[in-house]
Amino acid sequence: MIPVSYYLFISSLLFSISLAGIFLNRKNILIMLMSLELMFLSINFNFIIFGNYLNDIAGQIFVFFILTVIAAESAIGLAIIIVLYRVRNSINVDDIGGLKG
Amino acid sequence: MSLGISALIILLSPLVGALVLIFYKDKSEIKSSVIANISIFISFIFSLMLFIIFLFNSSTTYNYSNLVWFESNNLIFTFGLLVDSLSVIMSFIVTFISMFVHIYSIGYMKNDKSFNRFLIYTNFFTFSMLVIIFSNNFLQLFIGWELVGLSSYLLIGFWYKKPTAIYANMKAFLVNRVGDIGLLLGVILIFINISSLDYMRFFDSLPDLSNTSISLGSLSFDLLPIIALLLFTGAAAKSAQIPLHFWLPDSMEGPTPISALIHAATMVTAGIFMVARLSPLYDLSAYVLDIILFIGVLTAFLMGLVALVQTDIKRIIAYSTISQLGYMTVSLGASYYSFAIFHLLTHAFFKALLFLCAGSIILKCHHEQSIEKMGGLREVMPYTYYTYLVGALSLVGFPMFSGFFSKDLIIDLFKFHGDYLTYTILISGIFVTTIYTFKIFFKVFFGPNKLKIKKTDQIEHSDVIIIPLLGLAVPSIVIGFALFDSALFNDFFKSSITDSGRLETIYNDFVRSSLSFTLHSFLTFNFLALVSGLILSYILYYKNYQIPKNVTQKLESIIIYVKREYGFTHLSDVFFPRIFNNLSNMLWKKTDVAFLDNFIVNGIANRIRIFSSSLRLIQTGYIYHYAFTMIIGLLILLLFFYNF
Amino acid sequence: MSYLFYFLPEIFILSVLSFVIVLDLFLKESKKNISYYILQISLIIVFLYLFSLLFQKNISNYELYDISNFTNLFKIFTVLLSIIIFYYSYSYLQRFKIYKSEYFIILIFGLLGMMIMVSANHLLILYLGIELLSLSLYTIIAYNRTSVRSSEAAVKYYILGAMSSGFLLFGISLLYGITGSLLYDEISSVIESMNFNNQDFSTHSIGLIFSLIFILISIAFKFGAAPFHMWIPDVYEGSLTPTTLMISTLPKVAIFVILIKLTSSIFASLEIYWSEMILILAVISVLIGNIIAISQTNIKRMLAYSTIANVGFILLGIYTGPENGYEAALFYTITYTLFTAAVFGLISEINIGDSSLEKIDDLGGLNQKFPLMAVMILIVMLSMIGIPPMLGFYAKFYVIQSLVLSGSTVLAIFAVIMTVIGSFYYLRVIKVIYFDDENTSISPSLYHLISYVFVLTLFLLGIFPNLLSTIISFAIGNL
Amino acid sequence: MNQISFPLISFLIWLPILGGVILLFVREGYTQLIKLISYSFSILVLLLSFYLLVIFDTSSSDLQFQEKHTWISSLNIYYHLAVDGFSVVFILLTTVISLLIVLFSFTEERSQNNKFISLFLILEGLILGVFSAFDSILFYIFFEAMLIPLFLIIGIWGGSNRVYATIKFFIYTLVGSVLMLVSLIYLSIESKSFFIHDFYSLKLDLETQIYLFLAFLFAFGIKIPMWPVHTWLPDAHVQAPSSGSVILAAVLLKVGGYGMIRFLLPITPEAGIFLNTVIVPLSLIAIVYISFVALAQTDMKKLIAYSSVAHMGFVTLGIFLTFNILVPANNTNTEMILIGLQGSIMQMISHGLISAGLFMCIGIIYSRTHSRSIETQSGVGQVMPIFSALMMFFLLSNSGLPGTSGFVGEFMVLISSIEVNGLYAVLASTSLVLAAAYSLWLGKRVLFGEVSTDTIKGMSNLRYDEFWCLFILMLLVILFGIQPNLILDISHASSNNMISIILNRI
Repeated sequence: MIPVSYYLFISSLLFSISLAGIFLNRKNILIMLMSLELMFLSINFNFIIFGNYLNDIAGQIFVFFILTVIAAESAIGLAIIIVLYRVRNSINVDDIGGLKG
Repeated sequence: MSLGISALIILLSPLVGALVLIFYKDKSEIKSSVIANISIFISFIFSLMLFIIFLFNSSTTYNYSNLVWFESNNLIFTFGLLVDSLSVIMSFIVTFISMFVHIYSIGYMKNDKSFNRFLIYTNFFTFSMLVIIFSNNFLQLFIGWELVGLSSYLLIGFWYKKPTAIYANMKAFLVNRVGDIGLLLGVILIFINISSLDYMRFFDSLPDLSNTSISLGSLSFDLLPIIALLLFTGAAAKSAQIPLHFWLPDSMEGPTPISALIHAATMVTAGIFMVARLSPLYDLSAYVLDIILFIGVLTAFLMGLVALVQTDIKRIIAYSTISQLGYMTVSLGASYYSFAIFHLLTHAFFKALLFLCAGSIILKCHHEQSIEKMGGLREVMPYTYYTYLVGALSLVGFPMFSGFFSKDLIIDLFKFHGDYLTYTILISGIFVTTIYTFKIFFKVFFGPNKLKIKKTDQIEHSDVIIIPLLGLAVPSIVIGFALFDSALFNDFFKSSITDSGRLETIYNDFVRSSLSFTLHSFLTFNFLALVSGLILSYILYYKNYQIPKNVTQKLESIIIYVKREYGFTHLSDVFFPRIFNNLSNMLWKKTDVAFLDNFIVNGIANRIRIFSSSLRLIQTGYIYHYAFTMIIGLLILLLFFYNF
Repeated sequence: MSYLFYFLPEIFILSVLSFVIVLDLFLKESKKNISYYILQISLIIVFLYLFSLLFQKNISNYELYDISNFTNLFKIFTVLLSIIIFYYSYSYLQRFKIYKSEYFIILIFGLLGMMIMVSANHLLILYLGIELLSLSLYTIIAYNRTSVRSSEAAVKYYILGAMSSGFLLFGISLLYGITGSLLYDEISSVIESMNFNNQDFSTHSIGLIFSLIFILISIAFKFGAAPFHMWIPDVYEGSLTPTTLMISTLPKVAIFVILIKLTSSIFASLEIYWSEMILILAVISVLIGNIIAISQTNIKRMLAYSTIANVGFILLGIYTGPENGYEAALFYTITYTLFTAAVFGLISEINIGDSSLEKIDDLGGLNQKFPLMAVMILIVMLSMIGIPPMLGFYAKFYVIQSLVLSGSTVLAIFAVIMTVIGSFYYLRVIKVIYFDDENTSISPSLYHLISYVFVLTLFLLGIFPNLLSTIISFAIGNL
Repeated sequence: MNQISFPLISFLIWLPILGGVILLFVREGYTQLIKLISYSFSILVLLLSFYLLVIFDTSSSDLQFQEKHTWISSLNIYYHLAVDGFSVVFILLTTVISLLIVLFSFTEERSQNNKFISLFLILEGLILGVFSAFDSILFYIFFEAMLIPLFLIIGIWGGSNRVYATIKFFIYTLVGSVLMLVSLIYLSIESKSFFIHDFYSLKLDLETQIYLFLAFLFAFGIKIPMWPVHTWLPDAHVQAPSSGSVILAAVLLKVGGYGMIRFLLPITPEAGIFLNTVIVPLSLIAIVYISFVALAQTDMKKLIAYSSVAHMGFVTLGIFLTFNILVPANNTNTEMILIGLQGSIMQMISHGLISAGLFMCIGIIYSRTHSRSIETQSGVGQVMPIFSALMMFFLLSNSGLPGTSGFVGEFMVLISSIEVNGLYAVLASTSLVLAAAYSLWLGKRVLFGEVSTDTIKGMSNLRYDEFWCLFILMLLVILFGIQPNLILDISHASSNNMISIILNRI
């Protein structure tokens, strides 16, 4: 069977891509949200792999919890973004620099 | 009545007087002067008594000390009294003159709005002078030393509105302080070597000390000469010897009675007194005596010359004082301390007399002090005229006058010892002295009455001014003769000064008796110099013969040079102040403010502030930068620990 | 079912919450503050209950949920603090007419999250607790809908926070993969059994170190240690003052507890690694915090940077290791929290005109007008510098002593020098209050008796620090 | 030995603080009440300290009237108060000066006078704490806490540039003291206790000693202040209100000297010898260099401030020379060194009194003319004769006139310095001239001469309270000048003990 390290490599790759997505992105906040989702997916991937590899159920269970939490989290995130849009009519990342120094 | 008690009374009575003057409500002139004079009079009476006692039995000494200043383990600092022939005669001089000066000041300081303050100062001065005289240890000596300095400071600056006065008194104090450094260091050196400051302990341990040496850095010296030298710097400053003399002429800014009391008769002789007091030390400290002698000769002659070119009556007498002090120093240097004390005695009287005369003249001339402007006062003020004459003759050492006995003794000393260089210099000193003394005499009392001072039908001054003149004129004539055989050569100082042996020899081989000394003196160069000086000044200042022009032209530059005290004036009034000023300003502005404070202290603070305001820029406010920094941090940690 | 009553606090809070949420729907606008009172009272009840738990003997520990006296004490402290916070927030919201019951409901959710995360003995529970806390924080920061800065701060915190929980999860997943368990004790025993040292470069060790780093980073982020501190100034400045008060106090304590729990249980055998990492973070935090704070003009932002510096100090304490470092760090944390609470409370009670206090210079001449208020701020600021006899001094003292004890005297000197530099900006506040000309538009709210009592208590604690220190050592003893 | 039933020293410390706190709550208006409270408390404290002096056993050098209670058990820090010879001397100085300051503070018009005086009372209590704390952390706590009241006093009631001055003062002192804190902690770890006397018996290697020495030197050198780190003093003095300058110069500087005697001498003597060639020159620089700097001043307060630094140079000289008894090479006479040590104490006391007098004098001038310039003002003597006499007296004693206490200390220190090295003595003795120069220059410019400005012509005469403040100080200066034993006896046993401790270290 495929050694676990391959999977790990994939998941770390996803993770890094998501990180890159967060700090390379200069345009829209939503893209950041997406990359966050990607990050969590990579983590889930990890958990599933390990769970399978250790044939232990805890990993899979953990994934469910993560999924639900992420759902809530992104809901809140979107809400915040809406609030932001209300007060400043843009969700452009470059416009969010009022607080600095 | 025990010596100690009476000495204590002599010492404290002026102090009590001063305190009463301070705290007594009624500050009226009458009351104040009564208080002051009584207090001085008491101590005069007692010191006169002591003096007489000692005349008959000079060997008794009384050394008493138990008032503890402070103690540390077994080291104890005490105050005490030492009553012996030396201190007695000094206290006699001081109180005598102080008394007459007090009386004189009643008239002289009349209607001065701080009359009371004046008397407080003079009383305080008398007290502190007596502290020196009666002290039996170095500490007390030093304390009195500083206190007389203080009172002279206060009295020179008595008229504190006069800028010249407050300049002069500061100068005087500082110069004396310079001397005091030497004195203090010497005292401490003595202390750390014998663990005590008592004169007697010191004299006893002198033999042991004579072969100890101290090391300063790498080089090492014999102890005693160093101590002697250090102490002498103190003496030189007080007694206005070159190069520390230049405060004395300026000190004439003070009221004239003060010039008489402090800057002629008493305080300035403290140095002479101290060296005489420490005669055992100076006997043992070889080359120091030569230095002292040298300085003395220099002062005696050069300052006489300066006196010659002065025009201010008080300054002339001041310079003459310095040169007379030079004579005393000379005899100290020749280790004939008793002669110095003897000259001190006579000089005190006639110089005080001269100053008081000057005072009365100045008073008459409405505080005009330049002798060039005066003239023809002979009829106007006969008392002053005669008393001045007495003082002058005594000063120049006219035979049978008291000055003669003391001064010619000192001069003949060198003939006796065959030191002819010094001898000639001193004799030319006499010549000079005579010229300037009679220059005043002729210019002031003869010639046209330039100031148009009327001869009033009543007496020239009130009695309080006349009496001291007469009171001082008498001893100026007689005291030298009176004490010559009976005291000086009668082992009066045997118990207090170590030169009695030498006195014996010089008396037997040279002086023999006062009369023979006098008669013999008419055939000496001293007298010749005196007479020639007299004639010269008669020609110059009475007949006013003009010396040929070209000679004066030639002399002009020299005169200027001499007027400037050979450059000392420049040194003291321009050079040192400037140096100090620049140095201190430089240290303050450059080092302290610019470097230490602004560069280091505030510099660091500012750098931190700048650094902070530049560091805050990393907080850009953009999410992706924040995320980026987080990831950088992550990577750093990962890399840092990956290759563990 | 007997053991249930150890969870009673959490359960109780939860039930009250659900009740209030429902109730709030049926309350009139004017009556809405009733729900605040209900919550406040329930908090007090919880406090008393927890207090009673302290005196329970034979506390059996549960494998999933830790109810030791240590966590218990922590809960007591948090609840107590949240009562104060509630008071301040309520008065503030009332004053500015922006009261909503949700505010408090969310706060309670955060509290619940903290209680759960500190009691967690299982990584999943830990994660859930942390998330509960973070979610409520996101929302509460964004509470002030009309303000640009508040929503901006929320966005920033949201993105970065999610990222950090991603790190946490990644770390946990690695840990899970290597050790095959999620329970603290099991994991630590497994790592123990691996007993590897620096020379060992097996995949395991690398994976472990990676997971350690990831978890540590996410904790550092929540803690606000540089270089993961970027969110702190913005969030502090952006959100309402009571919110800042909450964010700057409670989560810090919770995270601190998590940190020492993890380092003392899971990563106990990896001390060589984590102490190094913590040291790096600590030094950077102290430097950055103290230095940048000097050039701040907004008081909340200034305090944010001072928070970073203090966090650095706490980490320095932890760095010196369990035997005496934890005690020092805990003492420092508690002191820091109390005084931050006090200062933000005081700030929240000062109005400039009809807005809340922002600029430091707006405090000008407070002394002339409200001397008592000025003295309070003076005490707090001096304590933050660490001038005896204030409590802050003993905190710094503890940390420095533990540093010297552990032989790193250089660090101690570094710390004290940084303290001096730090005193610059605290002094500026005092200077403005006492030495500057009066700013006429200052007007504290009327009722600040509580803050007087609060600060006075802190001051007395400084005079008699024995009380606090004994509690601390008791707590550490029960860790 | 010598125990008493009630905690005398605690009373000494906490009474003034209590008084200060009470004053905080008195309304500004009630001047009489304020006067009543402040007088009663400060007089009470003064009497207590006299009582302390009376029952203090000067023959013994060990701690007396000990009070030791557990304070912070987990750190084993104790609330440990006691006194020995050194403490008593400084306690007396503090109480006397504080009373005079309270007296003097009412002569000046100012806002919030009650707070002003309450801060002074609190400060007094804290200073007394410093002088009587024997647990090093307790000492440190008092030492630091002293900053707060003075910081506020200068900052609130100070001159135009007060903020800069006070913050500089605060930071400066903080820098020094935090380093001391670290070394105290180190010592406590070595000796397993914070009791100062336990530090004395520690055997430390030279390197450690040097570090500790430098830390302590920095802390106390800034406080006293020594040469390179003195720059806070002029600013602080110039900006502080008169009473502030008085307490700063008269008492606070002495804390530095006290600390040196307590910590530097017994704990790190070897380091002292090792660094002797550095620290003694520092003191000499302070004496000579700073005297020159003082000559250049145009602001009265600055001048006196610099002269304080110069005088403190004598104190540090006397203390540092004490290390030389450990050098067998130059077989120094311990007795002489002892005199030097005692001398530095004497010097501190006398400087306390004299500088207090001078700053009060300057305050009196300033309160009338609102200027401290030396250049533009002159002729005060004609307007206020009595005042000028007093000020002249203080100036002269500042220049070390025999018969005043100013002379004794310098004399004693010179003894020990000449014992160690003649060169030191020669350099130090220049202060005889320099001190006289700047003191008399000040007198000449300000008191003498013609009246320069109308404000001076209009100066109101000396008030009674002002007069009494100065007069009492003058009496004390003269008294200690004539009978220094009164001071030296108290600290004598302790100094002896200190010497023997140092000798036992090796």
